[in-house]
Amino acid sequence: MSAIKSVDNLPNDGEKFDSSKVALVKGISLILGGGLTALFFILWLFLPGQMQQSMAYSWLFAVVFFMTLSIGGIFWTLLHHATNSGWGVVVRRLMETLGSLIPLYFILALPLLLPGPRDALWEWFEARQEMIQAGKDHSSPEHLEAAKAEWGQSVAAAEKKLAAVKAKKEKESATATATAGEKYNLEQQVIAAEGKLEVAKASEPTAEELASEGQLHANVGLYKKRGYLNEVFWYARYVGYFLVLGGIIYFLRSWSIKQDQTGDFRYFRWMRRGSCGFLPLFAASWTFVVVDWLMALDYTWFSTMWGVYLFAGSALNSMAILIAALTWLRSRGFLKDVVSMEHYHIMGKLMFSFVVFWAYIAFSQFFLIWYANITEETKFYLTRNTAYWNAYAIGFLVIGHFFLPFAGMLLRRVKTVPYVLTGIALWNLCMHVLDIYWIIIPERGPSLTQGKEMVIPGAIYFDILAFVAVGGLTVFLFLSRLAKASLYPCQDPRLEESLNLVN
Amino acid sequence: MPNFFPRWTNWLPIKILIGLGCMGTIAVAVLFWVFTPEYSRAGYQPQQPIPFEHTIHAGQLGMDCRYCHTFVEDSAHSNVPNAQVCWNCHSTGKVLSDSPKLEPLRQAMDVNYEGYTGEPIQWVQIHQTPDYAYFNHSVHVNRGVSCVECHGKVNEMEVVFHAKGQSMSFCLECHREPEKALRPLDQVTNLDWKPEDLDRQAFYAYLTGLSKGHGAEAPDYSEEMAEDGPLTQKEIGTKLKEAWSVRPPEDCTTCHR
Amino acid sequence: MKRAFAYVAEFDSAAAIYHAAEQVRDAGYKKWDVHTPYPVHGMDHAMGLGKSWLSGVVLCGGLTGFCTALFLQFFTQVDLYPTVVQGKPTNLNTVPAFFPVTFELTILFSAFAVLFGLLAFVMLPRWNHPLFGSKKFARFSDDGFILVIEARDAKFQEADTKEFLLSTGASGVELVEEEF
Amino acid sequence: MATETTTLRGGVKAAELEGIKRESLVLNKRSMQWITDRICGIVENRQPFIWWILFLPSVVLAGCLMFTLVYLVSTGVGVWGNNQPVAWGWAIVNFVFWIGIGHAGTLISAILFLTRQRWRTSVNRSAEAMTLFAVVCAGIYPGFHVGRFWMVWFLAPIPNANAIWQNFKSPLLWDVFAVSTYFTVSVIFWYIGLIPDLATLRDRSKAGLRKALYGIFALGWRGGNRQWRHYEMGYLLLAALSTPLVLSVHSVVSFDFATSVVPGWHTTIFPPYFVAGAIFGGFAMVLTLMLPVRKLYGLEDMFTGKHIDNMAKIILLTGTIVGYAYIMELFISYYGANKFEADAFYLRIVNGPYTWAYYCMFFCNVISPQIFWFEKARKNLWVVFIVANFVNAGMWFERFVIIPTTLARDFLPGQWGYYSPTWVEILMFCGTFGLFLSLFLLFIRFLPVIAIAEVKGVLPEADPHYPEWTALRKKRGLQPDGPEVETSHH
Repeated sequence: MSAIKSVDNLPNDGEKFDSSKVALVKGISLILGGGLTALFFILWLFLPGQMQQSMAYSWLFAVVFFMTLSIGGIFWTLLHHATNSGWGVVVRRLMETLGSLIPLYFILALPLLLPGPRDALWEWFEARQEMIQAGKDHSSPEHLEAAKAEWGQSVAAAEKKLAAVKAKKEKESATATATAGEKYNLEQQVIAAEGKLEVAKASEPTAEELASEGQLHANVGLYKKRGYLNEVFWYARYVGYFLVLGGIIYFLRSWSIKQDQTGDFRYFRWMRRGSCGFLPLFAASWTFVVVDWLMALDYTWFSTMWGVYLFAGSALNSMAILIAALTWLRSRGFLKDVVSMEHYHIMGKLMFSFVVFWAYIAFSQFFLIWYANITEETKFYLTRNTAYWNAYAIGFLVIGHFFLPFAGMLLRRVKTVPYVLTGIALWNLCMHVLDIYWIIIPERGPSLTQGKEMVIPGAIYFDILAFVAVGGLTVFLFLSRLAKASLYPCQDPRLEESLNLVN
Repeated sequence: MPNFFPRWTNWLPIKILIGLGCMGTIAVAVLFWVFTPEYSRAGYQPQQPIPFEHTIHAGQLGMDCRYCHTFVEDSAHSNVPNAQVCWNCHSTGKVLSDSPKLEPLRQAMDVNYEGYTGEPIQWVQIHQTPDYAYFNHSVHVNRGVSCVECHGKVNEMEVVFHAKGQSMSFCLECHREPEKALRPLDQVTNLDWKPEDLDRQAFYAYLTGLSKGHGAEAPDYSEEMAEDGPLTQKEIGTKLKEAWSVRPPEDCTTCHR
Repeated sequence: MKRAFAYVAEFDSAAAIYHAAEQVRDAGYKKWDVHTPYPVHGMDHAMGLGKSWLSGVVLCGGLTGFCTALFLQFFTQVDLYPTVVQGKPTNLNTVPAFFPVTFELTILFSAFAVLFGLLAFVMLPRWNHPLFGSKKFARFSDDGFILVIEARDAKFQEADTKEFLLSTGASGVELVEEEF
Repeated sequence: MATETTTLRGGVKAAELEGIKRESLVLNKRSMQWITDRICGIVENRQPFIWWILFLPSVVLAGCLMFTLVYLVSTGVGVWGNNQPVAWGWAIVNFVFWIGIGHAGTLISAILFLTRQRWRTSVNRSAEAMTLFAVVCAGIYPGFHVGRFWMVWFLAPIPNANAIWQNFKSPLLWDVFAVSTYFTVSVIFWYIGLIPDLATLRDRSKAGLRKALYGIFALGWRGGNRQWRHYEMGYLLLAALSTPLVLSVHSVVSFDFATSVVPGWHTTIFPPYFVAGAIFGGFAMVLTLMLPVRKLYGLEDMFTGKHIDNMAKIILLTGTIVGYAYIMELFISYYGANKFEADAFYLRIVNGPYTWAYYCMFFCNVISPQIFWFEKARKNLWVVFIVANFVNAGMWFERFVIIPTTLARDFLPGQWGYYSPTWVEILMFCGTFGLFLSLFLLFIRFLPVIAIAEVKGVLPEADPHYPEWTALRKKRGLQPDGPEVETSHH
């Protein structure tokens, strides 16, 4: 154990990120990102219909994958402040920067909002149009007229019945032998008939009622959730997510940078208090992002665990990318003085714990659905059991995403050797790519071919193209943003604590 | 300042460990025995109102089981004979009619006897199937399961006792491997039967006859007939199982209905 | 009969005993120990001790539990008495249903491995020990920081070792004897 | 150097660090000796009068539990009110309630240990003890719920004369394994933690039975670093094992419900939601027990406002997570468009026989902890105590809502019913509280209620680098003992 490290030995304005040292990477990522994005959309314009539709899935996959990393960045920043942690101050700027990429993905997702790709991805838009059409058909003037006629008949029948009962009452209660009980019974019959008439009169069919009836019959599931799954609300939610998630990280990052410049601890308190309040907003937004974008790929399927599942993967892999980024930056000579092996150790432990947490959530979700075996739930896993997806899931998700990294990270030593830990982190990232791929892509074949094919041949090349394009933009923007401020929060009151971290 | 605990206490953990090990072994052995079928009811030998000797009746005299237990082939329940069956031989003036051991019989049957009550003899039931288990005697007896499989060699018992622990595993073992118990139907009540006593030619002729009875084409047993050496239970059982299509069910509802 | 067992040296603080331990380590003593009311952070390093291999024992325990559970479940549910219940198959495909028990037994066996492994590693229970005869030593469970160098150590010499201990900053040194 | 870096680092005034500096875990600069004396004193001195006032009724209640159990076994389980359609009544509600409380202790001490939350030291011992006692209370219920208690050994995988084996595909059997494993591991965890403290009690006892007993259970602990290093590794491993174990146990309990196809029970979020609920209810129970203990035995310097503040925040967090789960359940019952699921929740929240219970639950578990957003509420012990008890009640209601609400309105309207407990169930539930409290009071009486060795380890001077930190602080003109920065806290 060496002597304690004092902040007095660090430069007052922190460590600047000198972009020129990484100019090559930055240039390549810009060219790859910008060029391939352009190429992707040009191809999109010129390719035939089904391939165009399948490219929407490619783009969604790429955007969502990188978005999860950014979401994890926001989460770790929030958690760091909310738990009043000290250990992670030296890497917090990386988390903030990663989180601050979130607007990029909302912008990149904009093309998916266009009706073409939108309807290819989320069938409920088309199904909803059909449902509304069915409602319109059902409430056409002829239908309305017929319904009114029917209604008129039922009212007439009720009136007739009432008259008959009344007549009977008059006749029978007048006889001398009528007992009190019989009279009472007749009275009750009259009251019942009057009630029925009233009900019949009140149920005059209107065009709106007929329309909803038609919609209900056309698609009962979608009709029941029309309050949530409708175009207006869907677009409004998109804006809402963007504002909430973008806003959270905007505030946290700008306060953090202001603290660097002024050294005012007021920002520290703001970040702490703000994070506590932001956490519920964050959780709610991310939950519904994945409900809207991923769960609704099949609008009949549902799982309460879905938000937690996607969150677990995001937090895990954002920690993985932080470890990888840290090692890379250190190999270029940055952050050498502040980050120690203890930080690697703790980040390794967090990554390890989230490997376990992800497995726990993924297994529980699979397990409960597998065990209960209810049709509308099992379809998610049935789709992903067909073709080669079964071997894919067992090989990559069960073994690759859990067992291997779990066994690999059990030893303490592994977590304190940066290059080994980075290797595992990169492995985890690859598995996360495959996880997101597994969530989105198996829907593509059945959706676009009405269940005839599991896989669209050739579409995988566009998946890779989209992935590289979004990845390039991500790396470029990450490096650009990193250069905007010190590489670590140099005026944080917890900096000294973080420097002297001991596990 | 002396030590509070004396030096010998340092050996105590080892000693305790060894002691616990021995006790554990004994406990496991006892428990294992308790949980085995041998323990359950086997050996139960109540005193009967009349000291009826199966050794004499079924052994020396060679009476068939079905002389007394008449329903066994036809009914789910195998009956204990009523006093009339005993009376067939032991009525006044017949076999041992004066024996004091037969007093309960006279009380039940002999109208001239001073102690006559007409009440049936209170035999004590030895083999008892619990209420929650369904057992059908006839289906077993008619498919070549001998009495001896469950009741033991009753013909050698002076006083009948519970010979085998009839636990669930006891039933299951046989249901899983019925070929270990099956024998030709005419030998079901022959408690001394041995597979090697059976003539090879006669057995296969019997099998051929069985198959014919079912209207299907009889399998060709010429190869087996040509073989040498005595028959074994395994061979007899397997062939009978095939011939009768014996497929004992193993699911819970077989017995727990 | 009595003979020298060890020197018991008392220190005032965690910092003091930490530095003393470094010196004893560097002086080349082998049979010595530092007795403190709580585990002092970094003391393993100061004493030159390596990592505890208890984790290896526990890994073995866990693997035993894992295999036991899988054997128990497969043997009874697939081999011995395959019953179709809950609409689940009676073959390898039913394995997700076995995970909970497998997990529990893995943990259970690991925990037993911790308990018994730990007792074996620290050589407890041992109720009688020469050090319990020392009044100075008894303070280790309250607020005493005690450094003990045993007479069995090859470098142990009554006069020199006492002097050495005093030079490391001990506030008091006592010779403890044992009966034999 | 300090003066050169101007106001930012060197010349920070203590006042500016308000809300930023790490608060001390032991107040008033208490020495190690004081800590030993104060904690051991509880065991060594006569108990205060109020201890007896609490203990005697608790024992009487525990006796009631024995009575109801004897009555139950001798008469039959028909003395309970559960029947078709509500076959799982209070027995299972209370089982899940107690097991939930029982989860907290080990979880608290294991997770907080793994995350190096050093404030755990004042809480963990009593939380673990509480865990064991709660699991004992919980274990009673399923044992007797099987109907024929003397056949309960059928749950264990022992070869027997029936040649049948346990159904390893059944959640109820997983429960057996999970709960028994949990109890065993918790006992080991608790006992290993106790060893150094038992040694302290041993060394303080003069002679006689007391010394003999503490001595025997202390196993001859000598506190040598050659022992500590294995001890620390063992403790770490146990914490690492306990954490997923606790998660699994309450997940398995949730599987009892969630693997079924019963509307309102089959929900994929159940496992993490149950676990969060267990932490939630457990912290509440720890606070309920420890706030009076702290006051009664003068432990305020070790069990400080900071501890209570932290625990209140965790209650707020987990309560909100539980709220998230409630709302997700509701959302999916709407979004899933499944008629039965929707009806189950309609019956829960709009118009059903137990709607009142749902609102009790929602208020106690989700609304009431929200007051902990305010620091004032977290500092006011009465508020904390009251909210903790709301949470205790709320967690009971949660289980009640899950079980009878769903069962009373089955798929078949013809067999709908209403369940209410009989006096036997009520008395038995009260009895488990008696048993729980008696055991806890005996624990206070005979064992150190706070982990002595661990509290010593979080004192500033316990760090071998303490002099260096003091020097650095002096250089900055700060008070030498105000740990505004610490070495190993994260």
